[in-house]
Amino acid sequence: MQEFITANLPYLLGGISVGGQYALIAVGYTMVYGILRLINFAHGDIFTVAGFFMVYLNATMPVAVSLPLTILLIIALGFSVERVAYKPLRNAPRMSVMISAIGVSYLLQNLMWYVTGGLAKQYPTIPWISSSITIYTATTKMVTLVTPILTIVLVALLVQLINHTKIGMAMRAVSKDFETARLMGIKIDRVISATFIIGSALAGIGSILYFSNYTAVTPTAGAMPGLKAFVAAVFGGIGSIPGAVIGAFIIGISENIIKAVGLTTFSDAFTFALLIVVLIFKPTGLFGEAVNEKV
Amino acid sequence: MIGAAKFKKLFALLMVLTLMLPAFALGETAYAGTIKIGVYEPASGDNGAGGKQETLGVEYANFVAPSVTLSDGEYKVELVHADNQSSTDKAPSAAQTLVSADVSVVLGSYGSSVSIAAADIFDQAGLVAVGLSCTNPQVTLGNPLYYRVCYLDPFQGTVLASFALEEYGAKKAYTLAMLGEDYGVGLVNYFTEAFKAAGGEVDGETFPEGTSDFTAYLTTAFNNGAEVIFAPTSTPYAAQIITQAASNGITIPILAGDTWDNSVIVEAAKTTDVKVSVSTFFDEGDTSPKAVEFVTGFKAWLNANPDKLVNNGGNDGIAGVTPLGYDGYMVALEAIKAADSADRDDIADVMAGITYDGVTGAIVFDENGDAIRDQAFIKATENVAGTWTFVKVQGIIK
Amino acid sequence: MKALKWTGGILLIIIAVALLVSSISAQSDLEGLLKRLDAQNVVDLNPKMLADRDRVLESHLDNDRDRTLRNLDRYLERHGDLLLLEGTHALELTAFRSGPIVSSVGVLLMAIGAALLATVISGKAAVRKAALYAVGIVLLYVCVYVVEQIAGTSSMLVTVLKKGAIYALLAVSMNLLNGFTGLFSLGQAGFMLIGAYTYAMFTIPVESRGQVYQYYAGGLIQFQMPVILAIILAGLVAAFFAYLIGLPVLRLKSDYLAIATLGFAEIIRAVFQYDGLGPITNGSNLLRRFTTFNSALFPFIAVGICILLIILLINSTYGRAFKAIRDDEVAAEAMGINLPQHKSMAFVISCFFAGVGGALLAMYQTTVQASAFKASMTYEILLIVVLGGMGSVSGSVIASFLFIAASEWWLRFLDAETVIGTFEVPLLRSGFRMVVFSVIVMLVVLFYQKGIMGDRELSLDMFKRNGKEKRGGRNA
Amino acid sequence: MPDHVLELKNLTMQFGGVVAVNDLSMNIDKGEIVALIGPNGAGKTTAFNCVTGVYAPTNGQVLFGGKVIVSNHPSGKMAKMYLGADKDKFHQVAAPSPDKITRMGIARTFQNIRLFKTQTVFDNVLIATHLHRTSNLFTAVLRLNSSEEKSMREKAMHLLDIVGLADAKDEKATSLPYGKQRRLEIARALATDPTLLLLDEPAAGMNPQETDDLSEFIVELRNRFDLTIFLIEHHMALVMDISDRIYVIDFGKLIASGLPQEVRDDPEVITAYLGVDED
Repeated sequence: MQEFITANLPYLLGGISVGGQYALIAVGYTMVYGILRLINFAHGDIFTVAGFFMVYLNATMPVAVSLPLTILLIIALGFSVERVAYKPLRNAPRMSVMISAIGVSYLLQNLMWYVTGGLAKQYPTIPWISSSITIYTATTKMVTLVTPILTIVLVALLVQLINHTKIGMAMRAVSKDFETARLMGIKIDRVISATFIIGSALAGIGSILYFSNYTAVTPTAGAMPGLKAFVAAVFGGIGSIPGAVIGAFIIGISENIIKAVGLTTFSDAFTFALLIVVLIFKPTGLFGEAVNEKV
Repeated sequence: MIGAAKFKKLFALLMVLTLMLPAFALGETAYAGTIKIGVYEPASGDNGAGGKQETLGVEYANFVAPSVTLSDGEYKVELVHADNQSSTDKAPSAAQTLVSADVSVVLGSYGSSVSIAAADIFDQAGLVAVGLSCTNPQVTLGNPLYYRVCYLDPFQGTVLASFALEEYGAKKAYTLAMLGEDYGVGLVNYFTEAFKAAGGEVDGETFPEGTSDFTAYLTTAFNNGAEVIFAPTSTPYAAQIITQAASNGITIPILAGDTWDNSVIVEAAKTTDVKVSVSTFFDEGDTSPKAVEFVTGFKAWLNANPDKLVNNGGNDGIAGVTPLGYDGYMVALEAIKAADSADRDDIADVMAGITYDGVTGAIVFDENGDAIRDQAFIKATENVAGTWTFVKVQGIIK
Repeated sequence: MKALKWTGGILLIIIAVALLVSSISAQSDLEGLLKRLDAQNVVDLNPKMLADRDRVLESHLDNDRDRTLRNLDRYLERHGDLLLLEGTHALELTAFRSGPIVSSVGVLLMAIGAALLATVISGKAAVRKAALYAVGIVLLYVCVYVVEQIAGTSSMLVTVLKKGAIYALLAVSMNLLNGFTGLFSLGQAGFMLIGAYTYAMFTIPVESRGQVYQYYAGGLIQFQMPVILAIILAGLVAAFFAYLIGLPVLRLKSDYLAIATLGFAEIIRAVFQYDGLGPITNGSNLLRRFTTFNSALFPFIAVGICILLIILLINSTYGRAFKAIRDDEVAAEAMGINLPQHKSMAFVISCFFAGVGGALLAMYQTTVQASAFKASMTYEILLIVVLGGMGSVSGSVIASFLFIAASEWWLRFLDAETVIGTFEVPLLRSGFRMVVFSVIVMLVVLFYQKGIMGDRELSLDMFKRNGKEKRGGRNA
Repeated sequence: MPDHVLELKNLTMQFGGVVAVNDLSMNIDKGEIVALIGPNGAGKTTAFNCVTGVYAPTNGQVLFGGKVIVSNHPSGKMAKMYLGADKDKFHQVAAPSPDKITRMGIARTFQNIRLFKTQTVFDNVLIATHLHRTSNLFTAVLRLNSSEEKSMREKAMHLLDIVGLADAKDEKATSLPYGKQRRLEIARALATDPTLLLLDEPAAGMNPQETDDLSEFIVELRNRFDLTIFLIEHHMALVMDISDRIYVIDFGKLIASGLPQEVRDDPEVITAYLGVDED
């Protein structure tokens, strides 16, 4: 038994840590979808841009300055993406808003290509998080432990905000019924901006954790984690924050188990297969509330 | 307010038009004419980084030799770029761009699959193409007009297997390649063949595209007791593998092919105790006069052009593919001189007989159009200073 | 008036036949023509001239018209002074060069003549309209053929036309699903991959299978299928997979359906790249050496037939059922439309044409590799559908030509560093093209929300109706 | 005595803890116009939806022409929460989807109009003829069914004539005034050749004049197409004028039934509608 643990501990740790990082991104997807019914394709790229901000800022500033500045810049980016690309399309057909999201994702990726030249950049080592420690027999980085804890704390804070603050109530109202909320005098644009700000901030934190674990930052580094996080959000029931977090952990851990078992060629394919199976039995995801048409 | 909507539409159209304003090139006219050479390389997509470094080699060669003298006067040599976005569905139109820009010869591409994808289009146009760093045999196999100045996967795979056996005396190896990338899968195939032939044991995995978490693979390698890891992947994955090997305390030596000969790998391996050794076409430490002249000249040129520096990843480390770009350009000039014309069919006739003593060694083409190469430079990362150190010149142990 | 039409029709047909006969004869006897040019057969003394002449005849034999013309020009330019190029010979040379154009004009006249006769015989409005459309279609194909002859089959314009046509079919087939039936699917790339691989796997000649399947000892499949059969098989296999995945997935609501189909496409890609299936799919390696087309007419005709079928479907009773499902599923079901059956039908048909489109794309690319069929390819097609206008076939067709031309041809100059005089244009270096392209996409989506055509169709009666439509408000 | 055209046996529909329709039993005979009335939220539309298969009822049966078409009994979680009566009276379970019920000959209109908004008036009705097509996919696409297509179009034009919308044939369905949209929905329902027509508040939002025209129109339809009509309506004038019999429900329970004048004076109905006067 002891030998089994030493062999598989790294997989489990890796799974939990990547699960946490997916969770921080997935929450962004779920919140934006809950409010706007929009799959924010650009969210994965905002995650990558956060990585590059950190690389470029840290080259000239100490970590204590570059870290918060990266979060601020990412929030500004998330906010402006919403104002430029989604606000004008407030009452456009849903498909056009989707294309606008894909357009922003294209734009961010190609801008990163153009500015960085495409070569992988080494993510700066953040003093405390990236130092390595050994748990039992597996050596890994501090970030593997920090991620799950930080994720749960942040999500708990967010759930408190959603349930017990004015802006939180406004968000819940808007996600339930967009038009009526607007009629009730809720300033829609402010609520939506707040959603993007929170979503981007969490994605920024997620990217710091993610890139200190996987330190090569390339323009398309955020594409796959973004997609996995979205799958996690849908898997957990899109629109429900706890669902997104739990979905993310399940996907993170199952992905690593697949790699341990040795079927790695299909680890990504397995994630999608898992999603399709769940959707067959629970068409709106694990925790999503079944929305039935009012006839 | 109708006015605003109208204004918004006008403003949008104006913006679109200015961005598409065609730039007109007015070159000077000191020459008898211009000969165009096509540069068919990825500038985006997975191999974009490597493609840009290879293009730098060609651009530096064009800087060193901007013209060629034929019997009827001196011709200016102009480069025409086409970005194949390192994907086979974008390759045809990029290749077509060069064919219809009536270039005389095409250089490229970094990445075997896009080169193979363009082979038929160049062949149909009677246009000679010179592969610079694409090592998959199928680039030249059955494509009469496709030549190549670097060695092939079968050679590189076997050389690395020989190195693993000689240098580390390894009995068990673990291989890692990206699912869907024929370069990596091909190299692993030849490495496994050679390694097993010498009595070694090999197992390995193919990871899906976009993977960043390699801890699972490295742990499997460690659990299987592998004495060497062979991971011929593209640059971004290389950096992930090295840093995660370091953070998980795995010190199994890592071997890879030419795609790892890049400043990103040295930077990733810096301050870690991960042993990385790479087979490549060229080594900065090579003391032959041609090599030294190239290294000093290229670094000076690179530092003089800031956006060239960005394309090289922000430092003046020379990637293995850059000198190949240089030699490829020079071979093209030799062919134009030998054919004494810029006409594609004439160049095609003389191409087979071209020889050139390049920075990466003597280039002579065999009947298949591949340069006859019987040795590869092996270099390893020096993790304290963060540079490459020359290890040895490795041939195939018979 | 009738008599005039009769004579006009017959006259046109006679002229057409004459043109056809003359151009075909002019094209056939190249060797004789070259001999007549070189009466004193100077060629025997001059080996270089002989080599050039043989090159002309050799490319003429394997009827590669582009290369024949190129070799002929070189031959004349090099040895013009030794040949008799005046008088009738000059005329014959131009006849040879313009042969195809003359014959295509002949075909056009034939079509107009036949249309005229048809309208005279039956006189019904429907027949007149059909005749008008028929002539319009023949005109389109003749134009494509003439453009190809003039610009050369391997010019950028013709290349973009070929890929544009194929993407038009892919966009229309995706529009059939997203635009007409309201089923939001992102699985297009997966079914294109199935189509492309099925076609490629079955049309590689047996003798080159050893070379293509180099790691798998020539692979399992050891026979070659004719082209048309392979394309249809490509569609059928894609349709079969669509039926299978449709069963569990079509019940899902829009966004869940999107992510489920996206997931399915990723699964297909992983399966086709898997080494275990190497003997069949060649694993991660390229499939090549399968039969391809070189003239642009082939994809245009194939795509034309498919889009015609889709238009016929959309305007049939089943098409109306699909539109009902798009507008209001509950009401459609209340009107007796069996939702699962019709949704599955729409999904299977759309994926059949995606498979056919995938096969045509394989022929255009001359090589096929699974790693190219990523989600970004589906987004590209979705972009075309939305830019063209959801629920507008002509919108998708127009948008796909514009999209391919813009992204792969017109904007290429943005990548090359260009120096105007001594002033180096600042921003232009590799990668800038894609940045500009994404900005253009954003602008078009932001300011033309309903796409170029909205949900209107480009048709002859549209111009008649335009007056009326102005009164009724542009987009109701 | 021939079977009833439509019969509801102990029909109950429970959403979570709320019982929308509670043990409703009623029947309609051939050629009758029967109205189901009751205050807002009494469960009228829910009953309609159980008959037309939109919901599977929690308990009870629906018979059409004597044959059981919908039947269910509380099961799983609902078994425990079930508040209604006759819990295990029905064992058979049949929950056909709405299109199968329409195919049997029961057509319906909707309380809040559900027209196909991007389609023209003519196409809205034409779509409903799709149900009785004989052509399969290939014959339809290759236009080998031109005779069937012609008869479908004629039928649609004929129905538009009857509802008086022939001139608005090419207008967009949603651009019609409210009353006309109601008539279009009825024409669309008729295009499925029903024997039983369910009208869900056809007179909602109409002025008195339009309501009078509508009541004549419904009777005329019943006679011309030999229909049986099951009507939900609030306009008492209309209900009293054309209904043969009336059922009244309140909070999902049947509180009165019978001829129009009997129901009008029934004290229970008055209190249900007007509430008890505080004396």
